[in-house]
Amino acid sequence: MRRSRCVAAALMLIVLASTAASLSSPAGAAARGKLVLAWHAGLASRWLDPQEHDGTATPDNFFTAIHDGLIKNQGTALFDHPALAEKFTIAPDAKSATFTLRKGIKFHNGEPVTPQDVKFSYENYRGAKADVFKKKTERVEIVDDRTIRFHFKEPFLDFAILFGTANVAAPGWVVPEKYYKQVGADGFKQKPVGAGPYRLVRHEPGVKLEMEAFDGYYRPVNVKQLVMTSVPEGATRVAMLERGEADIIYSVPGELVSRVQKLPGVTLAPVLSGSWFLEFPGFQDPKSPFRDKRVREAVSLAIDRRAMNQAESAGFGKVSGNWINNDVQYALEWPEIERNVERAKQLLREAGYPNGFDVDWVTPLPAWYSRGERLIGQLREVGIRARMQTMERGVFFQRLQGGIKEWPGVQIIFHGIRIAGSWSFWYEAHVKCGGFNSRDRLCIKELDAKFEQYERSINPAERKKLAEEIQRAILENHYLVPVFRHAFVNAIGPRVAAQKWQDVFPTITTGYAYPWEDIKLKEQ
Amino acid sequence: MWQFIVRRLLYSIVTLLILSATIFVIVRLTGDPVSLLAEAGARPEDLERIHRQWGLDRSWPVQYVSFLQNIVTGELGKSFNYRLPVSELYFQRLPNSLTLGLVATLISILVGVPAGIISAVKVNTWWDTIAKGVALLGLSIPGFWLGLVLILVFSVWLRWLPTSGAGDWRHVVMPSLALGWYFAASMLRLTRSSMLEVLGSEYIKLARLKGLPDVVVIAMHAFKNALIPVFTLAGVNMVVMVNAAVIIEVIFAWPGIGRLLYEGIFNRDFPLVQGVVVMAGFMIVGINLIVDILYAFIDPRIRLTR
Amino acid sequence: MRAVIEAAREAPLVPVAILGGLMLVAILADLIAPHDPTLPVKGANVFDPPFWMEGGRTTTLLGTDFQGRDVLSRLIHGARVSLIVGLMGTLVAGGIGTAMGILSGYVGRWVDQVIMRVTDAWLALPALVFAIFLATMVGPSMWNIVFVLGAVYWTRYARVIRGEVLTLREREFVKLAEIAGASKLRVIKRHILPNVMNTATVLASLTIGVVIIAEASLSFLGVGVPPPQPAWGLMLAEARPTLMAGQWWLTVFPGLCILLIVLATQLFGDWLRVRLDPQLRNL
Amino acid sequence: MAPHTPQRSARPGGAVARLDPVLRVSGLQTHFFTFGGTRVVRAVDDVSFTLHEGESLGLVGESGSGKTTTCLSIVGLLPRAARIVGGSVVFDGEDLTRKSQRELRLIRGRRIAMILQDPMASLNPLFTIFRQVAEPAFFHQHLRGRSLRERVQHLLRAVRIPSPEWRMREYPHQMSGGMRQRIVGAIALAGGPRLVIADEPTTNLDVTIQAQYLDLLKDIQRETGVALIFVTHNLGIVAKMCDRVAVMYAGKIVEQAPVRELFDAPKHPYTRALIGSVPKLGSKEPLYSIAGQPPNLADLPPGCHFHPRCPDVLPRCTTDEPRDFRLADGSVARCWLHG
Repeated sequence: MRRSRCVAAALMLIVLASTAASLSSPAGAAARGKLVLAWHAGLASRWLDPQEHDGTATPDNFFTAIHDGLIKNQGTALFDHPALAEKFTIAPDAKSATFTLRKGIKFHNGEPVTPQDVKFSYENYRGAKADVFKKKTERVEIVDDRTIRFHFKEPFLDFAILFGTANVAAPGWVVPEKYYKQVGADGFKQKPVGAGPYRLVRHEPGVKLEMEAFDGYYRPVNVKQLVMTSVPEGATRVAMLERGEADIIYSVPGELVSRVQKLPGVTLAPVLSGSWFLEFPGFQDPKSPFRDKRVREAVSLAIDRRAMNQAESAGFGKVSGNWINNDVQYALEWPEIERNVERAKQLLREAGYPNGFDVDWVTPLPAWYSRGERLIGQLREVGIRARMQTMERGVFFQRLQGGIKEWPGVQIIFHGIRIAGSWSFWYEAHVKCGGFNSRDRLCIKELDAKFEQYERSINPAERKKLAEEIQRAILENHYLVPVFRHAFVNAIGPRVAAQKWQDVFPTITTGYAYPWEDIKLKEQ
Repeated sequence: MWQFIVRRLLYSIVTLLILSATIFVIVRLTGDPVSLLAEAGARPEDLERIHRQWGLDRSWPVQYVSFLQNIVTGELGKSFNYRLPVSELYFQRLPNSLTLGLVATLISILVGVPAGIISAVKVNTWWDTIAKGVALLGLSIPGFWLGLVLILVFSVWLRWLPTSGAGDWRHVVMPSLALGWYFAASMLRLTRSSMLEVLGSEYIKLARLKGLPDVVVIAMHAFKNALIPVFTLAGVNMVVMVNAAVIIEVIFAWPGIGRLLYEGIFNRDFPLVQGVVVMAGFMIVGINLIVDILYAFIDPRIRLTR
Repeated sequence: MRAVIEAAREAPLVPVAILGGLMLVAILADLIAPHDPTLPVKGANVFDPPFWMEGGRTTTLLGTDFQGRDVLSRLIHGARVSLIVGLMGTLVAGGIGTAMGILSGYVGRWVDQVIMRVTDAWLALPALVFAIFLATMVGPSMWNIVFVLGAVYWTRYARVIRGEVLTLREREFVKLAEIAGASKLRVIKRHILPNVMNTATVLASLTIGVVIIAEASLSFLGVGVPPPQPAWGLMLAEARPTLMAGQWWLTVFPGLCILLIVLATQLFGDWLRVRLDPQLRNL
Repeated sequence: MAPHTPQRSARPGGAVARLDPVLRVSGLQTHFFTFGGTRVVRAVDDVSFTLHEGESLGLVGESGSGKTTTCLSIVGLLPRAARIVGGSVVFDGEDLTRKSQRELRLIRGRRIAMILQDPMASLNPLFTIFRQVAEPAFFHQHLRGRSLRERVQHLLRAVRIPSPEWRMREYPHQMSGGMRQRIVGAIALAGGPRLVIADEPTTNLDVTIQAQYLDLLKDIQRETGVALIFVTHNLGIVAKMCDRVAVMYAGKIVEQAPVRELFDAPKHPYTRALIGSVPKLGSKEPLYSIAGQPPNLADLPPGCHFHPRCPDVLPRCTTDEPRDFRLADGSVARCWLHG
C-alpha cells in the first residue's frame, strides 16, 4: 500500500525533475547550510573513480554526489532515470542504444560534457563487468554534439539495466576525458572531477571528503556543503548524532537502535537492503557433508530467520524465501521457510550424521560478525558445530574471487549482497561458473546451460520462464540457503528536513541517502 | 663522545637492517607475497607485473636488497586503497599523530611522574597504595573501553567535548587522555621504582647525612638521577603513541597513523600495513639513538669516558 | 627452582586464591557453567539483565548478551580461553626469551651479538603494531594468537635474562664448575637455568596481564580469538556498543574479570619480586 | 644521662668522665618491623657506650651484628622499616631520639658527620665534586660565591687532594677510589663536626690506599679533636685507629674495653674467636674459625645468643641471658664466664 504510493510519488518526481531540468535553472547558488555524514568504514579513494567500479553497492554513495551517469537509478526509479542524458532509446532489435545529452551540462572544472567524454568513459571503463561490455560492443558512434549511439554485435537485452545500475557497473558514468588523461587514473582518485551535484573541495584520503554544491548542475542542489567523514566505531557515530556533530549516520549498531529511536528529532532510517544467504563452497566434493541435499536442507531448517531479523535489524528487515531481492527483474516469489529443528535433526540422521558434524569455518561478510555468531548458535542446536572466521573485507572478496582453492574443507559462507536491476546479475555474480564473485565454488553445469539459453533469448516470456526455472532449481536443491533481507539501519538528525525517513533514503537500490541534491536542511 | 655517537649510529643501522629483514621474511614465510601485493580481483597480467616489479622471481637476497633500496629511497609502495604512495599518506597523517602523541606524552608525564615521585617518597603509605591502584587500573583497562566511556561522559552526558575527528584543541582532549592514561600508568610505575632505587642509594644517604633539606635531596639529588630512565621511557612511549594508537584513533575517528594501519589491515592494503610497520620501527630506532645521544649530555659518565 | 617451591609455601593468600580459583574454574568450565557458552539460552531473551534487576532471571544469573547467551557461562569458559592465551602466550614468550637470553649471555661472542641485535630490532616495533602485523599475517585463531603474543613479547625476557646471565657467569660457583670441566650444557642446566628461573618467573607474572589486554585489543580489531569462542577480551570488544545502550553487565563483568586476573598476577609478581630478587625492583 | 632512661649499662672502664661526653648512647634499642609488623628483628638491642672529645671508639663484629644500624640510629637515618624503640642518644647534652627530623637535619652534616662504606656509590654521579663538597657549607653556613669556592678548596686541600682548583670541577667517575673516599671525608669535615662516624670507610680500598687514608683520618682527628666512631670488621685497623673497642654480636655489645686490654686479654669467647681468626705474621698456628652460622636475628637462641657457637658454653648460658659484668682492667663483658 505504502509502497505503491511511494513508487507513484517517485514517478511523479521523475516527471517533475525532467521538466525542471528542461527549464534548466541551475539552482546551486541557492544552496545553503552544511550537512555532515558519518560513514561506517574507511573512505577508499578508488570509490571516487567510476572507471574502476568494484562491482559492489558501496561506490554509489560517492558517485551520486560527485559524478553523474547518462542514466541511473534515482529515488524509486530503477536504471531508467535519465540523468546526463535527456532521453534514450533502445533499438527494437536490441542491437543499438542512442542517448541524447542534456543541453549545457558541465563538469566541475567548467568544461562541457561532450559525447566524446561519454565515448571515452565507456571505452576506457575497466571496472566490474567491463568484459561483458567489451564482448558485446561493436563500436561507439558520436552522432552529433549531443547524441551518442552504442552499437552491439548481438542483441544486448540487458544493456540498459546493466548500464544504468550503478551498483553493478559504471561504464555510463561520465568522466572528463581530457582531465582524466592529464592526471592519470591514480591522480583522478585524489581529485576527481565529475558532473555530479557536488564538487570535491578537500580530500583527506580515507578520512574525509568535503564537497560543495556545484552551481552548474542541472538540478537544484539544496545543501551548500556536504561533508562525508569516516567514523569506524558505531558507538562513536551514535554519539556524533546525539551531539549534532553529524546529520546522517550510517549503520547504527543493533544494540543502539532503541537509544537512537528515543532521541528527540532523530529519525531512524531502516532501509531494506541486501539479501543474506548461505553458500557451501565445494559442496560437490564427495567428502563434503554438504554434498547431500538433505544436509543442506537441514541447515536451512535450522535457521531462525525471524529471530535473526529481530536481533540483527531490530525487526526492520524482511524474511523472504528467495535469496534474490524481490525488487529486481524476474525475481521469483518464494514462501518463507519456517524453522524446524526436529525435521532438521531427522534429515541429518537420514543423511548419516546422527551426531551432527563439524564445519571448519563459517565466514560472514565482514564485518557483520554478530549475525555469523547467531547463525553458528542456531546451527549448534541441530548438532552442526562451527567456528567463525573473521577477515577483512578486502580479503573476503579476494578469496571469493580466488575460487574453491581458497575455501578448503567444510565451509559455509554467509553472504549479504545488494544488486539492483536484474536477477541475472545475482546469478552471474554468485552462481555462474567463472562468475565475478563465484568462480568455481558453486558451478552447476546444467543451470549454466539454462542460463546460456536465457542470455541468448530475446523473448521476454521465455526469459522469465528460464529465470524462474533456474531460481527454483537453486532453492529446491538448497544450493544457496536464503536467510533474510536485512535492514541497513541509518539515522537522520534533527537538522535535516524530512517528514519520514523515506524522504532522505528514497532509493530502493542501496541503503544510501542519495540523491544528494534533494536533501534539504530545516529553515533556521 | 664522537666515537660513542658513531658507534650508536652503527648499532642503529644494524638494528634497522634486522628489522627490515624480519618484516621481509615474515611476509614471505606466511604466504605468497603476490597475493598480498596484488589487490582483490587482480588479473593474471597484474600478478605477472607485480612479480616482475618486486623481483619476486629472483632469489631472496636479491629481493631483500631491492626491498632495502626501496625503503632507503622512501619508496614504501603504493596503497591499493588510496592509490597514493604510502609515504605520502604516512606524512599526511603524521602531524595528527604527532599532535596526539605529544599531548598524550605530556599528560602521561604530568600525571605519572609527580604521582610516581610522591608514591616513592611516601612508599607504603595510603598515597602509595592509591597510586599503585591507579596504575593497575591504567594497565588493565583496554583503551577502547576507556575511550567509549570518555565519549559517553564528556560528549554525550556533559556535552563538553566533541566526540571525534580532528579540529581544534577540544578534539585532542579525549583521545590524548585515553591514550595518555595507559602510559601515565607505566610512567608512574617506572618513576616510582626508579625513585625508590635512587632513594635507597648511598649518595642519597650521603646527601641526607649532609643535612640537606628533604626538598633538595629529592628534587635535586634523587630526581635528576631517577629521571634518566623515566625520560627514556617517555621518549620511547611517545613514539609508540604516535605509531600504535590504533585503537584510540579508531574510536575517536582520529586521522592518524594508527588509523592508517587499521585501514590498511581491514582493506588488506598490504603495502600500507608494511609501510606503517617499517616506519614505526625506523622512528623508534631513531628516537633511541637520539635518547642515547642526549644521555651522553646528561650523564657525564658517558660523555667523558666513552 | 627450589626457591620457587619454597616461595610457594608462604605465598600471599589473595592473589594465589584468585589465580587458583580462576584456574579451577577454567579446568572445570564444562562442569560448572550452567549453559553452553556459544548457544542462546532457551527461554531467555537477548540482553536480559542480571538476576537481581527487574526482568532478570535466576537461570541466567549475570544476564544474557546480544545473542541471548548466558554471560556467566561465557565468563566461566572465557576464563579458560583467557588463561590459555595469557599463560601460554607468556610461556611461549618466556620460553623463547629465556633460552635466547641464556644463549646470548652465556655463549657470548657472535651468538650474543646476533641475538641481541635481533632483540633490539624486534623491540623497536611497538608491541601492538607488531602483534597486529603478525596476526594479520597468520589469521585469527586462539593458538595463532598465543604464537603471535609469544613472538612479540619474548624479546623483553631475552634482554633481562641476558643481563642476569652475564653477572651469573662471573660468580664463583659457575667459575668453579667451569674449572672442574663441566660442559657448557651442564653448566647451563645445573647453574644458570635454576638461577634465572626466578627472574623469568617474576617477569612472567607481570606479562600475563599484558598479554590478556593485548588479546582484548586484537579482538577489538578483529584479529583476535575468533567468535563464538568466549574470551574476556573478545566479550569486552563485542559489547562496546552496550556501554551507551545501558547493558552495563556486558562490559562490567568481563572487565572485572580482566582486572581481577591482572591484579592477581601483579600482586603475585610484586610479592615474588620482593621474595626472590630484591635487585629486580626496577623492572 | 637522660633521666628517663633506665640505667642498665655499665660505664666503660678507664674512661672516667672528665668532661661531659660528646656522645652518650644508653640502652639503645632499634628494631625492624617487616611483613606488616608481624616479624620483628632486634637489630640493635640494649647498646650503650660513651664517647669523649678526641676519642675514637671501634665498633667491630660480623656483618649483620648491628654496627651500621647503631650508627644510623645515632644520625636518625634509619630505613623505613626500622624504629628506635628504647634508650637514648645524648649528643652534646641533647637527646637525639626525641628530636624531629627537621632538628636532626640541622645537626647532621654540621655537628655529626658520617662517612659511608662505599666511596664509589656515595657520590652522586651527576654532580661535580665542587657541588657535592660545597653543599653542607652552602646550606648550613650559607656561604656563597667566592668564599664558598675557597671553603671547598680548603677542605679538599685538608684531605690532600692535589690541585683542588681544577679537580673540583670534575665528576666522581673521573677519580680513583682513594680520591673519592677522601672527597667523602672532605664532605664529612665540611660542617666542622664534633663527631664523625666512619662506617667501614676502607673496605673497598686497596691496602696501600687504605693505610694512607687511615693516616689522614688520624691526622685530622688530632688537628680538630673530633670524636670518632670507627665501624669495621678488621681488627688490625681497630688496633691502629681506636682508643677503645666495642664488640657487637647479634645486636648487643658483648665486650667493651680499651684497645690494649682487648687484644691482650679478651674476655668474651666471641672476642677471643675473632682475634684468633686473624692471621698473624710469621705464625704457623692454624687459623681459628668460628663454628656455626651467624644467628638469624629474627629467631635468636634463648639465653646467651652466642651459646650455640661458644666453645666454653656453660649450662646456664642456654637459658639465662647474661648481663654486663664490669671487670678489674676496665673491660666490660656480657658473659657468664665472668659472672
